[in-house]
Amino acid sequence: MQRSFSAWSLLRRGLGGQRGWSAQWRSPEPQPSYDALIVGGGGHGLGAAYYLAREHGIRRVAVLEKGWIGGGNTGRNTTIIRSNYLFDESAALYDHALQMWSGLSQELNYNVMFSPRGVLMLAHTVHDVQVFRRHVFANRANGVQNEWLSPQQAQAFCPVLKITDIRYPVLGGALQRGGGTARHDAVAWGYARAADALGVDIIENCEVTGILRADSGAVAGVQTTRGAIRAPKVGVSAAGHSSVIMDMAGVRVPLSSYPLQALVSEPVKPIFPCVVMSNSIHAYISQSDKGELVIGAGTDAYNSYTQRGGPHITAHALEAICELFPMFRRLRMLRCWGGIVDVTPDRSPILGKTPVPGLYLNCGWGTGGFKATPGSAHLFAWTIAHDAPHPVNAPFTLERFRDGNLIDEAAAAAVAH
Amino acid sequence: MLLINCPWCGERPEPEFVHGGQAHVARPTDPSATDAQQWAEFLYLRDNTRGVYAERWRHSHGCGRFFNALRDTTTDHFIATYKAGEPRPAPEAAR
Amino acid sequence: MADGSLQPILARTPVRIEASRLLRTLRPLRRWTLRGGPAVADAIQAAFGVAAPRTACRSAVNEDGSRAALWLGPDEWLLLAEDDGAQPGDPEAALRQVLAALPHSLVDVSHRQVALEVSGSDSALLLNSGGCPLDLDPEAFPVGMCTRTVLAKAEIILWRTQPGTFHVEVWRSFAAYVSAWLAEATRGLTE
Amino acid sequence: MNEGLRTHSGGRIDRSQPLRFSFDGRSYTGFAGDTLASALLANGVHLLGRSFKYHRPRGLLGAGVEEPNALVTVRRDAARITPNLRATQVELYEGLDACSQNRWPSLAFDLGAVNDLLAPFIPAGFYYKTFMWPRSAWHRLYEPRIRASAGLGRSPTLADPDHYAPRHAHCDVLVVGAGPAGLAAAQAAATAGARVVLCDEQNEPGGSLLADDPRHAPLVDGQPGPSWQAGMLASLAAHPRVTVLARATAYAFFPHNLLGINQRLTDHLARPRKDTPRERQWLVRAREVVLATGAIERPLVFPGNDRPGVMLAGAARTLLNRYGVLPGTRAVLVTADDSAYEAAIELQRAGVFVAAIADTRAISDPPPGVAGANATQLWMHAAQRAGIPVLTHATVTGTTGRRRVNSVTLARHSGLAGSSVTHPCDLVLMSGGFTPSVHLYSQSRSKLTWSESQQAFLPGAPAERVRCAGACRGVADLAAAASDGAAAGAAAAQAALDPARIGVQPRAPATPPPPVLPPHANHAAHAATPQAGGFIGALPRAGTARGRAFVDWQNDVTVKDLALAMREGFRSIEHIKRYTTTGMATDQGKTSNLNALAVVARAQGRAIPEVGFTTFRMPYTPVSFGSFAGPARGALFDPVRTTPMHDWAAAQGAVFEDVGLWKRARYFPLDGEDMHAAVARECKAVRAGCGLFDASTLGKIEVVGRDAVEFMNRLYVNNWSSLAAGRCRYGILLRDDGYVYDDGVVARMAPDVFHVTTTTGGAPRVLALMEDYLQTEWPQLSVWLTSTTEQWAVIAVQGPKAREVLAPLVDMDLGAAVLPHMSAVTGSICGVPMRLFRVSFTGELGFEVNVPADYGPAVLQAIHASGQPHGITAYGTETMHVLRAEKGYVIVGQDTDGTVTPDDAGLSWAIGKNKPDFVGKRSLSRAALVAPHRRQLVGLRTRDPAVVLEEGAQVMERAGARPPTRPLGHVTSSYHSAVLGHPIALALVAGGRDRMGKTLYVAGARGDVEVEVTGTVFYDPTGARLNG
Repeated sequence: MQRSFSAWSLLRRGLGGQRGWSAQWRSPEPQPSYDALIVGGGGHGLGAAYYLAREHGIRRVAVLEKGWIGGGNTGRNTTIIRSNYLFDESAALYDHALQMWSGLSQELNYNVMFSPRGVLMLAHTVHDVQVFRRHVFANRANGVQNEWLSPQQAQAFCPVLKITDIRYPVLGGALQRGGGTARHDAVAWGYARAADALGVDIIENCEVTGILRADSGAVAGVQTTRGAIRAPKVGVSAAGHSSVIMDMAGVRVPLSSYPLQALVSEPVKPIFPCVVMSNSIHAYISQSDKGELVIGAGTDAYNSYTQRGGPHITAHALEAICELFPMFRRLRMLRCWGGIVDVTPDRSPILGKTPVPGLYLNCGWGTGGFKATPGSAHLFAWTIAHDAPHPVNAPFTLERFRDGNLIDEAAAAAVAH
Repeated sequence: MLLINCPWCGERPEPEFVHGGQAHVARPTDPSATDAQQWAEFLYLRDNTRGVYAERWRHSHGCGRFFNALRDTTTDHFIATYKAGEPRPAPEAAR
Repeated sequence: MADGSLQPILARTPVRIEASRLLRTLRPLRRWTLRGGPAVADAIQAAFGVAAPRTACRSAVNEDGSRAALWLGPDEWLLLAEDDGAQPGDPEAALRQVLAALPHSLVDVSHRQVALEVSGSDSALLLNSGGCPLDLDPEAFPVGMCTRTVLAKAEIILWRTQPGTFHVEVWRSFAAYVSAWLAEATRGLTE
Repeated sequence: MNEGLRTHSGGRIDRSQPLRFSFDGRSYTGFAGDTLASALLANGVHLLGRSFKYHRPRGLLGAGVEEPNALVTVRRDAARITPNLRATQVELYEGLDACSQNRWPSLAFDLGAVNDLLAPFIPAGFYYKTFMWPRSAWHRLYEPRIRASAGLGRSPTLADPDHYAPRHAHCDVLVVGAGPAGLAAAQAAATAGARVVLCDEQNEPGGSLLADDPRHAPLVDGQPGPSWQAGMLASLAAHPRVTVLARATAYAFFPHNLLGINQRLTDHLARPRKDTPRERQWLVRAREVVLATGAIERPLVFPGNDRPGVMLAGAARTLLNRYGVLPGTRAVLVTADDSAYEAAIELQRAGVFVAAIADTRAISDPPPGVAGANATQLWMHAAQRAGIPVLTHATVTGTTGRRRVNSVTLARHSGLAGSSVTHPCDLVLMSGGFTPSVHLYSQSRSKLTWSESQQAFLPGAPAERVRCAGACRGVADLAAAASDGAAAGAAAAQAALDPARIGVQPRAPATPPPPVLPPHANHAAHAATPQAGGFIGALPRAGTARGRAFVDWQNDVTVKDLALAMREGFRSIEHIKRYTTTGMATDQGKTSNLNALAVVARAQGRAIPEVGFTTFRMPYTPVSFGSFAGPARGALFDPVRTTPMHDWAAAQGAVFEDVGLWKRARYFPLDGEDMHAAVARECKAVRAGCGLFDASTLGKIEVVGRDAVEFMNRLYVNNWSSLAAGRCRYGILLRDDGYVYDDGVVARMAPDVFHVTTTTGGAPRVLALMEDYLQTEWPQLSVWLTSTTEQWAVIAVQGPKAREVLAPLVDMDLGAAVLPHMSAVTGSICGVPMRLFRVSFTGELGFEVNVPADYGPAVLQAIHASGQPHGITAYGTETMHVLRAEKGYVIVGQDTDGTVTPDDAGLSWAIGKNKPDFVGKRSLSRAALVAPHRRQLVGLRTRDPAVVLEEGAQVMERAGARPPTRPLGHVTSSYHSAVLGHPIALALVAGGRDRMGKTLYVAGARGDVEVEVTGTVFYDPTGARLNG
């Protein structure tokens, strides 16, 4: 029986030297069989296991993680959360997640520190203005919060922002006030603890080495470094390594894995009140609760599994940050790290069934998967439980590439003329 | 910032190059003869190899030539680079 | 057509450059991009006074230094000629004549780019401090070597004409940027 | 200055050069050669900072890069404020102004210290367990308070005026670290003829030699350290191909032997020269790398180990010998390693009373005399001879003192509990041994291996062309490190200069690991074998004793925090690190990581290498953002591309917009005009008389060769075979996915020459796409591509009077009979060679004059002069947009995006019907691309002529729909047409062409706007004006 987290429990256990706490999740040996397996112990996978147990009554579930949970992209991103996407399909998908973020701490009894500080996306050209205003209008029609700010309003919202006398002056911005950030590790741990409490086995240091198939061709389980584990349903939620896992099932997936870098500054007292993104000049910045400026850099041009990128990518990100926020030039980079992001041809995720019965796939979130975590997990659990996609993720099939029903947000922001 | 051995110009830093995706993916000679699946595979499906990967680079800010490379995606070390049109070398031979 | 009112205006408006130590603008040149197989490389000798080099990243210069051919790619050369103010079409007509029988492309790009010169004992240091990532040690980049490369976010053609002298070709709209970078790079160059 | 705290002589400070400085507003004096830390200690200031979480008072722990406590903000002026600097690395200069951080109202009295009292209730990870109710309280109530108490120094708020310089460099051998091993390596490599770069993070080379007492310096190569060092430096200076960089930290090992080095040029100067950059960012590509990065002394983990006055033994030695500072008056040394004895003896010699040495090791009493004693026993002997009692098998059970330690309690290990002794003192020295600095080696992805004998992670198999030398690979003894360095330098030079070698990259698989040198004992100057030294983790009884034993000083992580994390089920060291934040402070765990690892290992009953280590990430030490950004700001952030006629437009008062890298004239306001007024005037002028437009930014590609027409047929949707030389055609380029990629007019100048134009932003990518197909799909085609974008200045002359304006200037007949719409000729204008296209993007009679770029301004002015009688008017992109919209001409990227097919945009007519293939053709028959209800480009007319639609607004089937709704499409272009006298708009609408004349609704900011669906051509639908 897990003990509930609260100020009271902290206080009470504080009097006892904080000795009364038990493990937040168990470390069980894998059982020979389960009702469902999730491959990949990131936020998406742990969350899917939680919702399978919590909403669909499927509790004999194991999450198989080749390293330590939350050690992939969950722990390597800049934690930006927003849902102001252009297309109806993506707006619905990301807004499904955004709605869940606001109550996630209470749902999990784990403070994931969701902080709706507002996400401000800057427009620097007339074309940017057209694209972002189109977003604002489309979001309004979809019931997704997003508003247009003049340059002065943008500066009022983020006072350290420089809007003039820069190479690309700020011509305005799209603001989603309900967007923000959350604490990435807490999301993984919170889902792990809550799923564990419902009976889910979280098995770390367990790498999947093969997919077991029944005579019918359907999935029968997985082969792992800790032995075979059987299950009629297997959900793959392995981000940058999805291609490797799907290759084991003989399913080719249109994914490329790229290095994505992020970095933080040394901590400073509060200076940055919100999240600012500039897609045009590639600046992504917020400030963590600890005081570090959290900055996203771009992906490298080539696919790689090395979890590191080139210095020119980092330099490019910091050029943009220093151009918009020239007072930060004297701050110092404390840590820089790389993740492996899996990118589809239309940069939208694949979330649904595969040609192999019983095998489900959740991948292709590219650089933006963290924001979708609760929604993605919730929909993936639904899809696994019902053997059919939820209406929100129904458009995000593998087949859309064959038929041409791409959901290409980046193409819709095409720059020309 | 990788160091890439252009078959024409020698080792040059990565900013002179543009990555061109997977190598040896030929455009169907008669696209109208392909079915939807085959055409979609040509358009979108690329290997995402964890290990030795054959890829295209273009020395855009150099000699302008496309060429191919074998690179280990787990280390980013190049095993070989070779001119477009040449066959993919055996990894052992390339060493 | 009113011939009487036709007033030839040959004044060229030069590209603005940020002058700095070690950097100067060269006089306007005539330029052609020559494309084609190995045969065109040799064929131009008769018309241009110098054959196009077949060795990668190397240049050839005629005797009085007024004409040069720079290898830029296996089927691409940049031909440079002093603009002597004589018949403007002269070298081009001669080139077209000797190339007529060969598959090729000869495109006048005289105005596409401008030439800067970086010279002085610290010229290589300046380029390496100004966004050029190449090894400019004389062993790695000897006199006569030429190549397209990058200088910060601009593309340039870099050609070492003397141990301490580099001829830099840059597209005209990038010239202000390149020269400003090189001016900035003089700050504390040898500190 | 408190004279009593300085030695009388010695050290590397210049006592003839006193420097005034201030700390927290109080003035002090130090000497040239001091660091801020040494100068403060010399002034008796030991309280230097507050910890991150509990705001505990902290003094100096280290003397260099590893210092976790003494973080300060240095201020030069209102804009030049740098927070979070380590006082141990701030070189003193006249007038230095520093202040402490993370305290309020003052360092001595900090209200934040209340957190220390609450410590029992706010253990590691406490914030995950609370602050959840009510729901919005986290964001509104708790988070702002947590944020306010977190953070260290304050960010500057004014733009940094300093400059930062980049530099690319190459060498045969890069040596990192100029200690004994690095100096020897560089000298050996240089002697072998290699091009060498030697960098060191300190202000002068020497490394560990700088901390030696020159009067008792150990021998290297038979010479005293200082003279050996001088010899090395002289030798390096004599080699012309050696570059020695001081104050230069190699902070990152990037792939393919590229190292990032941050060099600080001015921070140590009182008055930097104005044109000197503050820092220089080196990117050095080395054929071979030698890492001689040394080792960092490890603190011991015992209760109360964080009080000011508790410091590393090596730090005390550095303070004494390098800076001439006595770090205390009464000291106790706690050590697990031989090296610290030297510090105690030296301090004692300098006048510090050393009350005791507590050695954590069980050491048998030294035999009488020297014979047969091991090195440890010799050290004990020396200490005792100096009058210092040595307690072996010792541990520390606690310290006291608030703002400075005033006692330490020593005890025997558990078996002899109770026999504790409390020593009054103001200085506790500690040494847990040394941790080799393998950060860069690990960053290179080279392997680390655990050495049981050395109790350290040492370099294993290399993943790049890199080798290690000296203390960073466990060769700690001075003379041995120097000879190790020399061997590494020579080997690196040999490998770099091997004529058979190609390039920098390692061949795969990686070269085998170099043989590990015998442990340092075999090289030791002392004949005797030292007793195994070093202690990792919490000292015995540290976890149980009263008081907190700190593992990570800056982030306030204690042994109990680590235990809590493990109790809560965190097993992976990465999890424990993240849950407790150990090793995540600005010192990057330099003093804490290994101790944390050992605490975890011991608790889990595993060996240290089984627990593993956390990843080493760049940077080794924090690096300023400015040095990464370098000069890239303003006009150097991205190139500002301007056309040849830019200055003319600027002189005319043009307002410019950014389009890609280009500046384009958007409109030309007259006095008092806003954009709308200017655009209305410009539009009318074009339609009534003549307009002048700079179209130079459009991309231009010369496609030349026998197969040029075949190439164009394969690439563009159009049929080019039917285009005669001297004629133009509107071309459309798709990608193979079937969506519109680019468009532009293409002129066939000769049978084998096409002059292709592209959009402004599309020029580079269209050329790249063309090269891709040409080189890799159709290499057999005899055709070549040359960018001529910048060769030509392009002046569009548009309007009914365009012919009259141009005619006087050109050498040809412009009549419609010889030069009809969509024709192209070569001729001259004002005596300058010209390509003249009769084309129109306005719907009026129009010409585009192409002249060699340098002639553009002169030709433009001639045309402008010639047009004066006809009211010629310069217009910008905004007017161009309106005029073309009136004609229903699309702008790729505005009326189309990457999801629009030619048919969607109403451009199917352009597709060559009988072509077997072209890029994108196959995709046009994909299911989704032929589905009904695709969004098609239509015109929209507002029923209310006063209402101009907003671009991007969504088109609805019905009015008053409440979200969420599914819009039919969106408005792509919308303008007030001054010429037509009503608004016009283009929109992509689902099934739009079947809705002609129907009423739809556009959701606007002020309600829904009723619109009628129309065709896309609003002006001159028959094209009479165009063909005139």
